[in-house]
Order: sequence, then structure tokens, then C-alpha cells
Amino acid sequence: MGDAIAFYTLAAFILGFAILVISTRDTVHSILFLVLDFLFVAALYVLLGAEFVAVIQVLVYAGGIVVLYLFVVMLVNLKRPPEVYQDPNRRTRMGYALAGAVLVELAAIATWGYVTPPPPAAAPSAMPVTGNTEQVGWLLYTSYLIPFEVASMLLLVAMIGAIVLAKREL
Amino acid sequence: MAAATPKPPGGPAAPAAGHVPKAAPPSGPPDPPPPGDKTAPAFIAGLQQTLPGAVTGVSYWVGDWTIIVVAERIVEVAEHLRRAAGAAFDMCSDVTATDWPPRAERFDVIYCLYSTRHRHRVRVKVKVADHQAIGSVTHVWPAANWLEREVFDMFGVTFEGHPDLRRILMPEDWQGFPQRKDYPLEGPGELLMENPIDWLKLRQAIDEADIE
Amino acid sequence: MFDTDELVLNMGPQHPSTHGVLRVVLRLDGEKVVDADVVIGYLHRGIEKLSENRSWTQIILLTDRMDYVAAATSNVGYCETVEKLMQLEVPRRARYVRTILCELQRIASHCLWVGTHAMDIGAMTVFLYAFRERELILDLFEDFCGARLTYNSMRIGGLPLDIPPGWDKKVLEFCRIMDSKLDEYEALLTHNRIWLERTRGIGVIDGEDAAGLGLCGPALRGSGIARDVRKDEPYAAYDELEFDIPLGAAGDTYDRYLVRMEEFRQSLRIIRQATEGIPEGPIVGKVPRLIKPAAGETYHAIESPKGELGFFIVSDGKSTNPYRFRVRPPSFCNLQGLRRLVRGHLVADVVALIGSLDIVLGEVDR
Amino acid sequence: MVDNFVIPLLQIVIVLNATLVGVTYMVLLERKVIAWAQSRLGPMRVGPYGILQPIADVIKLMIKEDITPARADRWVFTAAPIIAVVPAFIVYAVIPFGETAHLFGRTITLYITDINVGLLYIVSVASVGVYGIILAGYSSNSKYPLLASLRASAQLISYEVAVTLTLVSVILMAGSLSMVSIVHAQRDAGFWFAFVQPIAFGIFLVGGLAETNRAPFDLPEAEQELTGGFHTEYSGMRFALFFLAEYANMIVVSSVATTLFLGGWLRPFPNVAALAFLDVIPDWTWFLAKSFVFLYVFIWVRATLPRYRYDQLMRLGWKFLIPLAIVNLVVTGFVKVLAG
Repeated sequence: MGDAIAFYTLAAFILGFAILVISTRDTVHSILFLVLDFLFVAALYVLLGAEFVAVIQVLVYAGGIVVLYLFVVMLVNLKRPPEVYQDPNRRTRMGYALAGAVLVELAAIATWGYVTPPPPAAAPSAMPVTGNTEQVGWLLYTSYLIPFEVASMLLLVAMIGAIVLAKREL
Repeated sequence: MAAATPKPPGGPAAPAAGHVPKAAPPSGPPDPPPPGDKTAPAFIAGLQQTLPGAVTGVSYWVGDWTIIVVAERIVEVAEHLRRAAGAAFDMCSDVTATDWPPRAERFDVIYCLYSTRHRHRVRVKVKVADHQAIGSVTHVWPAANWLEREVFDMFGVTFEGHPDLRRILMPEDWQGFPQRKDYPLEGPGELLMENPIDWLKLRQAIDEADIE
Repeated sequence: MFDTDELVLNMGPQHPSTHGVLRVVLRLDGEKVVDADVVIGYLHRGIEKLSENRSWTQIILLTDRMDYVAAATSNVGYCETVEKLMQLEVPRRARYVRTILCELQRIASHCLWVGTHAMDIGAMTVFLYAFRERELILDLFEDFCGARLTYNSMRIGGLPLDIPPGWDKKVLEFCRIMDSKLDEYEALLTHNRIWLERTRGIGVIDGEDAAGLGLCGPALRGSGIARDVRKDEPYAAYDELEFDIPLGAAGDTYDRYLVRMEEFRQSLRIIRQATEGIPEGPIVGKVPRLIKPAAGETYHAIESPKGELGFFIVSDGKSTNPYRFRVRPPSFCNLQGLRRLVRGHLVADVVALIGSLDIVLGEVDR
Repeated sequence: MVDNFVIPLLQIVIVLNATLVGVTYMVLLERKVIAWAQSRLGPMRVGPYGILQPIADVIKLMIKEDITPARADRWVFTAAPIIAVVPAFIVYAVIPFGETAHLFGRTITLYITDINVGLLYIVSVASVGVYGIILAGYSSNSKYPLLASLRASAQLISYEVAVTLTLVSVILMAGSLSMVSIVHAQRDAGFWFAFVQPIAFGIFLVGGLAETNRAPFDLPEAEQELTGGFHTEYSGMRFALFFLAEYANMIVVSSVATTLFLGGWLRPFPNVAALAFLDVIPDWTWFLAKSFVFLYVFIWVRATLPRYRYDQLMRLGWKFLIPLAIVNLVVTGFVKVLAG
């Protein structure tokens, strides 16, 4: 019961802030709502008993990535009226179509999850380690080793690309 | 020479009445020629040879040599003095001016030069009339930039070819040239500071008088 | 969409590190200075104009107000110019005391410089150490003339007062203290890695450019040009004393720092020699009761702590005030070099460079 | 009820208040130590030897006029100091000041809580603190704070990487993320981690100075360059909050350094039985004494060193500290694996 109340309260906050993120005119305020959103998502993870993921969520998303967003937004001259940013070639219809597609996809996934029972998760008892952090580590380096390594390679490539783009005269 | 008509200065100069013109202001510096036992340094002779007609006089007083130069040729003279091996004046210590209102060419613009190689000094002087522009020596000595700006600011002497001729010490919108002899020592500036309302009234009165 | 704007940063006239009311309008690309416009005049009091309406002796106290951290030097410079114009002979004793005062003043001014320069770069302890020693010099000046900042300590033709009894002992005692304190400053700065990184290669200017830009004093000697009025055109008693002119090589902020630190030691050397060799005799030469130089003009320069302090004075021979009184302020000419020095450096270097030029706005604006 | 509610609440109240008092007296300590370094006396007027000076300062800051610049982003301007100060204080939840104390027949832990991701919690909360500085600089609508906040965000993010990497080597040594377990690991190992991880210790100290914006890395608030940096436009209580956050962060860094590298509440040489007589001193005293040493070093450094320049600071972080931390981490991992 308590968990349910906490969940729905948090979920309401997350949705509310998400709406504020896209509806606020001031970009910096919008980013601040995004940070709040991330913090509440982290709280949701805590509720699920995943402290490690919660802390990483705060560390990486709220503390790291969004700071860089803020960095960019601060440096862009926002004193110009929003009309300047209106792209006359913007394809509004295509945007709606894409949004619709995503919505359908989400609905499909939700329905699918509802009608089919979840596959048996790797039972915690099957792992030789206990504790949230240790379990995450165990899974990452056993079952999900290849996706993990692929993701890290991808990030490495992205990083090098960013450096090359930013520093033309190396 | 101005010194030929000595006049008693009328007691100690009353500073408060500084803007009252003194009786018979001097009409120019004496610029005494060098005495017989002094021979001008070699670079002055060199200058006279290389640029004939540019030097109108050479003066010597209490150990300082001064070359008086035609206003139109100051840039040539400056370039020569900077380059010539015997002169090599690589430092422009100072650019300043004096105002002698009774004279037709009322300003003396004075360049104090120094050579770090030969360790000698000379002053170059040109006579400039009001509203007459002279060439800027900024390209010869970058140091002259601000110094010429100050002369422009204080005396209103214009320098042609100066990269950035703006007022330097006075505010941008200042009227008049403070170091001129006819500029009062006290005046609206102070009144404006202390009592702006009175100053506005005074100005209105002057404007109305002008219109009538 | 991706064009970048330059940021215009207005530094001053109220800013902790512009040493008074200097204003520098910086155009920045990120933190890099693209261009700088140095705006002065906020402390302009019209000393030149004022002096043309004051009697010859009254001007001495106006010269105090120019370089107010080295007032005695300005006094000496002005008095010597008038003496040159009048061809007055100054007694040897007076010339020796003038030398001591000038050099004490140089140390006091350099103390203020090393303190504020280090403070600008973030080392705040040196600031208080240097002010502690400056206090000792101010005490010496107080003993000599009663004032601590604006001394009015000179008269045309000599000194207003003889040195008080025992003063020379106190000066020698001060030299002894100062020697060890200099090592203290240097221990904190000279070999400090951060200090080296902050000053080496910052604001490099070669000798020829520096001379052309009109830099003078330690700023010019830091670029390796041996130009010191004390040696080249000796005044006071400098021709009778032994001292060296420290020179830099690279012409960067660190060399200017080293030059000034060595000047501390050379000044102490001069003071020691002069104090031990003060001759007996009168302190004022034969000065006419009414000071009224014959018509004529002259330019005379002395080496102030900041550089070549020149006076160009025109007398019309008739009135008791100068017809034209012009100061060639060393800070003004040094400050002119700032624009050239800061280009391409970072905002943090701007304050280091302002400190390295050692300006006093009272003198820049007059 | 008492165990689950009253005692934690009491712990929180005590820790918060102790921190507040600690911060105010930290300011006095700093002024005094720097004054002595500079052959001055420091504050002497308020109370004997100036010991009431912090109280006077707090009162002054509280009653000063609180100014919001006309064109500031009002909401963000108000929120920024709060965002800066909250993370600085909630970090104290996981810092172990000691092991346990016996009071009124109860055994009370000398830490508010011990979560199994304690160290990560500290790092992540501290990373949120940077928002306070960035937003303060942005919302002031003034150029000096803006430059300062750009410097601050770059500096904090860069040094966070180096600091976190050193923490990972400590985690490898201890095998746990929990602060209490890390101290226990040092007790069981019989040595402080500072002795086996000297490089990590050094990097942590340098990074700690940078993370708390202390000299010689105090670029975001470099008075001589940026007229006060990100809090140029702040006054009164809101300025005091930034002040509070900075000093609270200093205490946090000292406490974390003590816990990770100097054995937390352990006495020196915890496994040498001959020194057992030292156990009469309560364990939290050791903790406070060790933290005090760090705080003193922070002040000492400030009195001695000039300030780095922005690009030099970044170069030091990216080209020296981070590679060194990575090498240290790899070596630690190898040694750990080889030693079994």
C-alpha cells in the first residue's frame, strides 16, 4: 500500500515535470525541470530497491550530462526572440507522424507486456554474489558482456569524434 | 623677442583669478640660438643635410638641444631621426604642446626624443596654427599614440594619420580644450558639479541671449 | 546559426585589480582577449593646468598627488627641473639625502608593487609581508618630514629640513631588516611553480618594440634594454655611487618581476653607500628669494620607481608661475603598452599584466 | 518507534547543527590561521581573541539587505544558493564519525546511515552541487558571474573524473562502497589506505581542493580577476548560503579523505596491540583530529600559493591527474588480482 502511494506520487511528479520540460518557454527553466525529473526517476529506482542504478542515474544524468546541456544553452544567445529559431522548412506533419508511430509502439509494448507473463528473471539466488551493486556488476560482465562492450566501444568512438570535431587544428 | 618687453607681473599671480588674462601675454618662447662655444651634435647637421629646408632653427638652452622644424615635414624628420645611424632616436619620451595665443601659429608641438643606443636627447618643435593638422608620428614611434591623443585632447591639435584620435583624459563629449591659455581655470565645469540647477539656468539664459 | 559572438567585458573603473580607476574594455573570444581598449581619465584633476596657475614653490605639493605611492620622487624630479632651468647649484649633502629618499621611495613603491602583483595572481601573503616593510619606510619618512604619504619633502635648491639626528642609523637598520625580508618574498614566489607558470611567457615584448611603445623603467629593462636615467643622465648623487642595472632577457612578466626584485637589492646598496657617505654641509644652495626663472624651456627626467619621470617646463621669465608645466608620466606610457601585451592572452593574464606594468592612476591621469 | 524515528532524527539534528557550528568556526579558524601566516592577529575585537566573531558575522549576513538585480532570472537566482547548499549538507548522512557509542543504555551508531552505495551517493550528490554555481552565474545576468560559472562547471566536471577514479582504487582495496565497510577494511588490513595508495591520496587532495574551489584552484571566485566570481551579484543571506556550502564542502572533503585514506575513526596503527592504551580516547576524536589536519592544510595552501590560470588548471586535470589516476587504478587492479 505504502509502496503504491509512493509510486503513484512519484510517477505523477515525473509526468508533471516532463510536461513542464517541453512546455516551458525559458530553455534554462526547462533544463532545470529535466534535472528534477531525473531526480524523481532516481527516487523511483530507490523504491524498486535498485540503489546502485538510482545513484548512477543522479551521477551520470543529473550531475553530468545535463550540466553540459546547460552549458550549451547558456552560451547560445537566448535573448533573441523565438521567431528567429522558427525553421520555415520544418515538416510539422512528419513530426506528428513520427510521434504517432512512437505512441503506437509504446502501446504495443505495454499491451504485449500485459498479455504475456514476464519471462523468468535471472533468479538472484542463482548469482554467487549478494547486494545490489555486486549483482549489477555480475550481470554486466556475464549475461550482458557483449552489449556492454559494444556500448563502451560506441562511446569511445563518439568521444574521439567529438574531440576531432571540436579541435579542428590538432 | 618676447623677453624684450619686460613687464612687472603685478605681484604674485592670484591663482583664483587665473582666468583673467594677464597683461600682454608672451607671444612665444625665446628659443635662444646656441652660443658660439657650443657646436650642435652631428645628427642635427646630418638632418639639415638630408632634408634641406625642413629645419628652420636650432636652439640651445640649459643643456638641451631643440630643433625647430617646418610643420608640414615633421613626419619626414621623425622618420629620418628614427632611422639615421647617427641619430637612432628609438624612444619618443614625450609629445606635448604649448599655447602662445598672440602668435599666428599659436601652438608649439614638442617631441622629446631619446636614443637608447647613443644615449642622447633632442627636442623637435613644430609651430602649428589653430585648425592646422600635422602628420602623426605614430607609425614611427607607437608610443606617440596616446601622447598625441593627449595633445589633441588638451589643445585641439589634430594629427593626420593617427589611428585612433579620440579624447583620452577628458570625457568623450567634452567641449573645449582645457590646456589652451584662453580656457578658464574655473568655470561651468565646477559649477555644473556643485550646483547643476544653477548651471542649467545659466545656460538657458545664455541660449536665450544668443537667440535674441 | 553557429556564428559565435565576441563577449565584451568591461573591466573597471571599479574592479579589484585595476589598481585604481582604470577601465579596460576587453573583447573576448571565450576567455581569450581579442582586443582591449584602455580607457583612462577617471582621476584627471588637471594638475598641469593647475600648476600653470600656481607659484613655482606651490607646485611641489601638487607633484605629491601624482604618483602618490612615490611622492618624494616626483618632488625631486620637479625641483631638479626648476634648478636646471635656473642653473642652481645644489649642495652635496642635499643631493645625497635626495638620493636616499628616492631610493627609499623606490623600495616603498616596489613593495606596493610586489604585494599587489602577487595578490593579483592570487598569492595574498606576499601582499601583507610587503606592506609590513613599506610601513617601516613610511615611518622613516615620517621622521624626516612629518608626513607619511604626501611628503612635500623637497625645496627648490635643496631640502626643507636637515635629516633628524639618528635618522641615518635607522635607515641602515631598515636596510638590514629589508635584506632578510626580500628573501622571504622570493621564497614565496621566485621558484614557485604556479608563479612561474603564471608569469613566464606572459606579455612577451622584445626590446625594440618596448622602446618604440615608450615603455620605460623596469618594464623596458625587463626586455633587456639597459636604459636607466640614473646611469644615463645622472642626477642627485647617483654619479658618485655604485650600483648595477638589472636586465631581463625574455621580456615577459617573470623577467619584469626579477628585474624589480633585483632593483630592491640595488636600492639597498645605494642607500647604504649614500647613508654612510653623507657629507657635511649646507642643505640649501643659493636660491633667490623670489623664484622666477629666466624665459626658456627645459625637459628633465629622473628615474622614478615606474620609469622615466620627465618634466617639461616653460618659463616666460615674467610671472611667478610656469608658463607651461608638463609631466611625462611613466605610468601613462607604460599603460599604453597594455593593449599590445594583453592581446591573445586570457582574462587572468590581464590582471597579471596590469600588475606587471606597475601603474599608479594618479600619475596616469594627473 | 524510538529506534526507527527518534534516534535518527536526533542524529540528523545533531549532525546538521554541529556542521553549521563547524562551518562558522571554520571561517574563524581560516581567518586566524591566515592572519598568523601573514604576521597579523586576525579578528580580535568580538569576544576574547575574536571567538565570537563568527556569530557577529552570521548576524551581519542575516540582517543585510538581500538584493536581486533588476534583470536577473528571479526564480533561478533564488534557487541557486539553495541548490548549492542542500547537497553540501545531505552528504553528511553517510559519513561515519565513529563506530558506536553507548548512551543511556542504548548502542547508538555514530553515523546517520550506512548504505551499501555510500561512496557513490557522496559523489553523485556532490555532482548536483555544481548546479548551484552554474545557475548563480547564469541567473545574475552579469558577465563576470557568467564567466565564473563557465569556469566552475568545466573545473568541477573535470576534476570529478580524477577524484572518482581515485575513489575506485580505494573501492578495489576495500571491496565495498559502504563508508563503514571501508573503515573496517582498513582495520582488518592493519594499515591506512593512504600508505598503500599514496598516488590516489595525492590526487584526491588536489582534486578536493579543486572541487571545493579552494586556492590555488579558486578560479570561479577569483576576486582579482572576476570580482568575486559567480556570487558577485549576491548579498545578504543568499550570499551566506554560498559561503556555507563552500565551507561545508570543505568539511565533507576532509571527512571523506579521512574515512578513505586515514582510517576514519581508527587510532594510529590499529593492529599494534602495544598502542592499545590509545583506545581510551573516543573514536570520534580521532576522526575529528584527522579531519582537522586536512582543513588546516586547506587553509595553509591558501595562504601560500598563487592561483592557477584556467587553461593551466584544465591541463593539470586532464593531462596529468586523470592519466595518473587511470594508471594507478590499473596497477591497483593487477596487484589485487595477482595477490588473489
